[in-house]
Amino acid sequence: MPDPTATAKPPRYLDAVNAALADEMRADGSVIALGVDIGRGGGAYGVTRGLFEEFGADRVIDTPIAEAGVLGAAVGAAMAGQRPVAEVMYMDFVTVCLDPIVNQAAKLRYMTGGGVTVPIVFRTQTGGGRSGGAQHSQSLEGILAHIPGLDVYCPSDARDAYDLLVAAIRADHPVCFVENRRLYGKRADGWEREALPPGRARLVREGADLTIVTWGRMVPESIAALDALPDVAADLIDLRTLAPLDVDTVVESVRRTGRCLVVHEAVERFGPGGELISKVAEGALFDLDGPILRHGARPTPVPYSPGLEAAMLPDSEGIGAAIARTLEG
Amino acid sequence: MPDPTATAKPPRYLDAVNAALADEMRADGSVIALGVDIGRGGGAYGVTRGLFEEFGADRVIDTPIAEAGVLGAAVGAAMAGQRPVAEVMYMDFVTVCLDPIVNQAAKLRYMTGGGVTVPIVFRTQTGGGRSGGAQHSQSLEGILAHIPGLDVYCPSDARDAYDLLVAAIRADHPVCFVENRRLYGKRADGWEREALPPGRARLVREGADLTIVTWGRMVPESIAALDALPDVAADLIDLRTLAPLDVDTVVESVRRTGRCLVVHEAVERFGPGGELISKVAEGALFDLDGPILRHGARPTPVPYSPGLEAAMLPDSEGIGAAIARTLEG
Amino acid sequence: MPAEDEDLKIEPASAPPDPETLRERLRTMARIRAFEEQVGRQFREGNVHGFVHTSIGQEAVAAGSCGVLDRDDFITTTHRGHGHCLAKGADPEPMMAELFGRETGTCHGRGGSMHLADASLGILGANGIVGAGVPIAVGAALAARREQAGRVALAFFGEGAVHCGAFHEGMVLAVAWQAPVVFICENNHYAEFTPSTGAWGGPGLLERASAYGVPALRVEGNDVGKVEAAVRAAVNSARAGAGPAFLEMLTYRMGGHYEGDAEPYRVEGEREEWAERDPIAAVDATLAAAGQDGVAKALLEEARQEMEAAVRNALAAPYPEPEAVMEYVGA
Amino acid sequence: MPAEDEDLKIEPASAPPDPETLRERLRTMARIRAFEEQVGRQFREGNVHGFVHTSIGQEAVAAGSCGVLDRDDFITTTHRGHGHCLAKGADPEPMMAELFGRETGTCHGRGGSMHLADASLGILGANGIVGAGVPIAVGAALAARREQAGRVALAFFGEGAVHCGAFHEGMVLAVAWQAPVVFICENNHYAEFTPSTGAWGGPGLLERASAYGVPALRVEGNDVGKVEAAVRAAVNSARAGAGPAFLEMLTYRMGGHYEGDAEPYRVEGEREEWAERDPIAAVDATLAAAGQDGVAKALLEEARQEMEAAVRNALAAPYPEPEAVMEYVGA
Ligand SMILES: Cc1ncc(C[n+]2csc(CCOP(=O)(O)OP(=O)(O)O)c2C)c(N)n1
Ligand SMILES: Cc1ncc(C[n+]2csc(CCOP(=O)(O)OP(=O)(O)O)c2C)c(N)n1
Ligand SMILES: [Mg+2]
Ligand SMILES: [Mg+2]
Repeated sequence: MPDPTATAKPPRYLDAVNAALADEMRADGSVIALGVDIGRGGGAYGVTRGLFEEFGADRVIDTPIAEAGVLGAAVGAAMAGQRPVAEVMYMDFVTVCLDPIVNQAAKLRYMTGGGVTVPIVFRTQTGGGRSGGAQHSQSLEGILAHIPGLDVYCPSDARDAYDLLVAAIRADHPVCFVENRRLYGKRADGWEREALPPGRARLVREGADLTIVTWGRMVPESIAALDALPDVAADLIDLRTLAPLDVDTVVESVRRTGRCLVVHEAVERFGPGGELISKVAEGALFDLDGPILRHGARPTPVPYSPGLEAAMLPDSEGIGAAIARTLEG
Repeated sequence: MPDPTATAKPPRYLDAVNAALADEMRADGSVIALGVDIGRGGGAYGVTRGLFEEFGADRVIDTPIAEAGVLGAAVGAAMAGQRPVAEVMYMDFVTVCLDPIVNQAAKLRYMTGGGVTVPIVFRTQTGGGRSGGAQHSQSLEGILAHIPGLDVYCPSDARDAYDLLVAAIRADHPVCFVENRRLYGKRADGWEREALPPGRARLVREGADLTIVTWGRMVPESIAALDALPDVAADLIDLRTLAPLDVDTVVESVRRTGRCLVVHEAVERFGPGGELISKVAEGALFDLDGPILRHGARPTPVPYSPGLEAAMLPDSEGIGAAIARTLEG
Repeated sequence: MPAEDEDLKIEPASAPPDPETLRERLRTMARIRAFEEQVGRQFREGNVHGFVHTSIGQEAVAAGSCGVLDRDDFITTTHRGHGHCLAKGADPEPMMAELFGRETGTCHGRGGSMHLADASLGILGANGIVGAGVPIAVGAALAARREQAGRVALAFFGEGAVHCGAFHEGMVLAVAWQAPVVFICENNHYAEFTPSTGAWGGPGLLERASAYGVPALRVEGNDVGKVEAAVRAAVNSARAGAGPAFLEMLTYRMGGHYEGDAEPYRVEGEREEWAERDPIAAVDATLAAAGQDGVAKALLEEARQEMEAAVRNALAAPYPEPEAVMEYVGA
Repeated sequence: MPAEDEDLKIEPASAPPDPETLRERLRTMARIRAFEEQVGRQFREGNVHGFVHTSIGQEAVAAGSCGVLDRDDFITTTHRGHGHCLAKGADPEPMMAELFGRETGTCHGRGGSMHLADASLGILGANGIVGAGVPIAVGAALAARREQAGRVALAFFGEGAVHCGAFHEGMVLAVAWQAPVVFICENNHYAEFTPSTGAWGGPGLLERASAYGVPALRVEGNDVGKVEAAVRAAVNSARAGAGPAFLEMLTYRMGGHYEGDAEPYRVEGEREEWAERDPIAAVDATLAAAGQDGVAKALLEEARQEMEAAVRNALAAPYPEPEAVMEYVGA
């Protein structure tokens, strides 16, 4: 497997995404990338820089602002033998192009009784906390995870960004690949780490007091919360992928610790955390010594003003308080 | 309040929807209805019959197949002083018009710091079990309920269809009003019943063995399941509205019964049931004598073949089995 | 009245199809007609489930368009797609079984009428979402362009679909990519309960399409020869790398929007008028004038027998095992 | 080169604005320029947050268009909407406070640059979703049509937005409803990092718009008099019940897509060329030719002072209370 470890410094999260795209495009001529300004422009955050120069306009395809059309075309191209990686610049914009994801890509294999496969990756990125405002800050992965037929990957660090994107591109089914722009600049801690497949959670820390289940940017945020609570020993589980979901690792951990806190950047109300709580309630209810709680964003559109946004989004401090509630209850 | 009780027979669910629309249009000249074939055609299921004749083309507006445009226009009309009721013919089609719902209507009051109100109703209908296939059968209310700023109403009978639609039209904020086409032909049992406001659940049955929480078509389905289990005494809670959510009624009940089963037609995976389980776990964990479980559709696109669809969707038999699991656990 | 408009760039061959080809197309049309008749009947019998939309009266568009295609060319179609699938080579027996929800169906009973698809024939699917097939065809054409093997994609859609964002974005992309895709807009005069002519104001479909920079042509859609000539010209031009084209096929939906539709909205007298332009009768008359009598009757008879057999076999076929409900989810 | 196209139906008044009006428009443009300059500066200072898009070079479109409107007419705009809001009468002081995220902001700090709105002035919002404002304006126009009080709606959007489904569906509905809405497409030659001219093939914007059945006109967007004349004609016609119109305003984005954009994609020499067509300098020259010297300088000076005061006040204003985060959710 091609591997960006050749570079001196461990790559940043965005370099890892870039490397995964480049490596897979080198390895497989049917991989194409499509999106607004991903080609000559190198992407709104520079994630696709260099791809246009290396692979040309035939494979790194700048598109007009027509996301529903682009994603629909990606579905058609996938059925016709390509492996498209289509970008939705901000996750908030899936609202203009959900049909090709939800009603087409996710369902085609099923609707055709296995007659077609749709090897497609929908790349997008999210990440509140930078005053992006209500339409550029939402974490909507729960919506995608609700749809059977879609995989949803949410890497929390550069190494997983690389490994999971490679896996997504190689998968013969649709994958929603959710990057986090506030992680883009972060360098991998452990680049030498072994690749885990999708559907396998990672136990980031071990500890007997409670289980913390999270993904994406809330992984480093939870680590920071734990660092500030030296007396608390937690199993910290990075789910890495919401679908497939590694229920076993979560349940097994909660059986040991007896308490559980699910943390996510998405809004709590009917959010993705409910799935985890339900699985824990199903699998570990009689092993509980304390509560199973969620900590997510408050039920409001994402506010612009920094102080309000901080009050709305979960952060290490809020996670710390939620940990305390979980331990007290 | 105008009231369709004047008729001899209690009205059917669809008559109740029709009557609520007609009554509110009579009472308030700013109420307008928009949608594909809702006018001259009277709606795909006849729900809007007679409105065009009574209120004219200026208020009952047939539209081209351009749902994103129509819903966006409804948002604009709402800000400009109208009270639009915009129809999305099948809930599956929200995938082509989610932006005006999620990024505009739901957020505008917040984004403007209270500067605008968006009194709008998005009417749609769902209901699997009739071989509608994967793109005409989905229950996607969980997606809408995840979005702060949206109310979500899911009436289970004619009387609530009437009361909740009247409330939705009068509300100064956006409401997603989810009808169920398999209930359209059902007549109200208790038309004389008092109107409950949105956000108030109804205790349909009382019993000490377990709490069943559900909404929409799964209410009669759960009643059927209980009818087939004369030895089981359950609190059966019809939530009526997912947002606002009547957590108190649910938690209070589970504290009494000690067990809980959440039933919905939506797919279980990252579905709306997780919210209920989480709220119960938060509020009644230490009063539990047994499990808190979900029973929803299996994680697949809705299959066409009747036998497969029956295997995928929850029904009274499946609910019965889930009740048994809840009591055994 | 259907009438051919100015040709904007596509140049359909002027010679009518030879009798051999005409006969072949007639056979396709007869098979579509017989299939749809059975679908209606079997729906009323309760053997066909869900929402079913037939294409009686529109057979020439399917037969003429797909007649031009190779097996590995692509099509996408709509909720009203039986005819296109049959014309593209789909076997009516598994198709009927699919509509009956049987394991032997084209999609093993998982899809149904609105989701018929057969990738081995380039049929990338009927679609329950109006407009959705348009960008899918453009994407298949993009793939074809990459391959450089001269494959093309045809997108079938109704005149009601042109108002959708998906149509617009599909057109924009097809032009941007100069993709080998032909847009076949089947103007059957109704979108559900709404007569389409003039319904939403503005110029006609051709003006709309031309404004994207796509050559556009109106075609007498009940004349299979004219359909075929127009599609051939467009397809040849797309194969040659000259990019997309748009064809408006004027035809008529003889049946309801769906099976069971009471059709209170139907414009009076219109159906009778169009019945006189029946696409099957038209070819039959042409062949008769060339000395071949009773061809349609014979082909329809043959087709009806074929479809009866399909029904018999579908009825005898097993349903999918309920336990297999999770098969094919994919992720 | 910007050039006026054939007039398709709208008939702009041929007389240039009187010096009084010109001066007033110049004042608006100077205030927009000064506001945007401050926004850039305050962004670099860290006082303005998030994503900010300025409209330096495009001031004439805002000033000329909104100059025609009454207070209770509607506008919708985009991520690049400061100028339109100011021209429609929004007070720069709360606007600046909004960009600073303060409680005294137009939206109490909840919205930010991309969501500026003031219903009391008919400003139905900037928008972070490209294309989304188009149908919203059509809906406001629909409401206006019902009211019969002669109100109109203006939808501002960039040339990059015309590829969106939302634009298409908005146009279709405006035509179907003959809604009193004027589509103002601000062609500033870039959509993010992509030079727009010829980027996606096909005919130009006017051909696109006309194909919907909407009169369409290309306007020298840096000439405030021409902008105003065209918008007045379109607005009058809409008020009179003659339905929608489309205006392409040729202008140029002098700054980056967003504040902080390094602009590696900028076509060389282009900015310098357009600098010579600066809309403020143009009016200044006209006034100078009419004997009024140094007007722009004076107005800019005045505007800069106004915006400095706005900054000072914004800096002194309180942030919203974090506890109030749940206020205004509405449901
Ligand atoms: C996005 C979407 N909106 C609405 C519908 C409901 N619907 C199904 S068919 C149809 C009419 C389509 O008309 P046309 O495109 O002319 O096709 P025809 O039925 O005439 O073949 C409508 C509105 C749908 N399936 N998808
Ligand atoms: C639906 C959607 N897609 C993509 C974007 C990202 N985006 C923001 S502005 C922009 C370019 C818009 O170009 P144009 O319409 O010409 O407006 P301008 O920025 O030139 O004023 C893009 C692609 C978005 N905000 N919304
Ligand atoms: Mg039609
Ligand atoms: Mg632009």
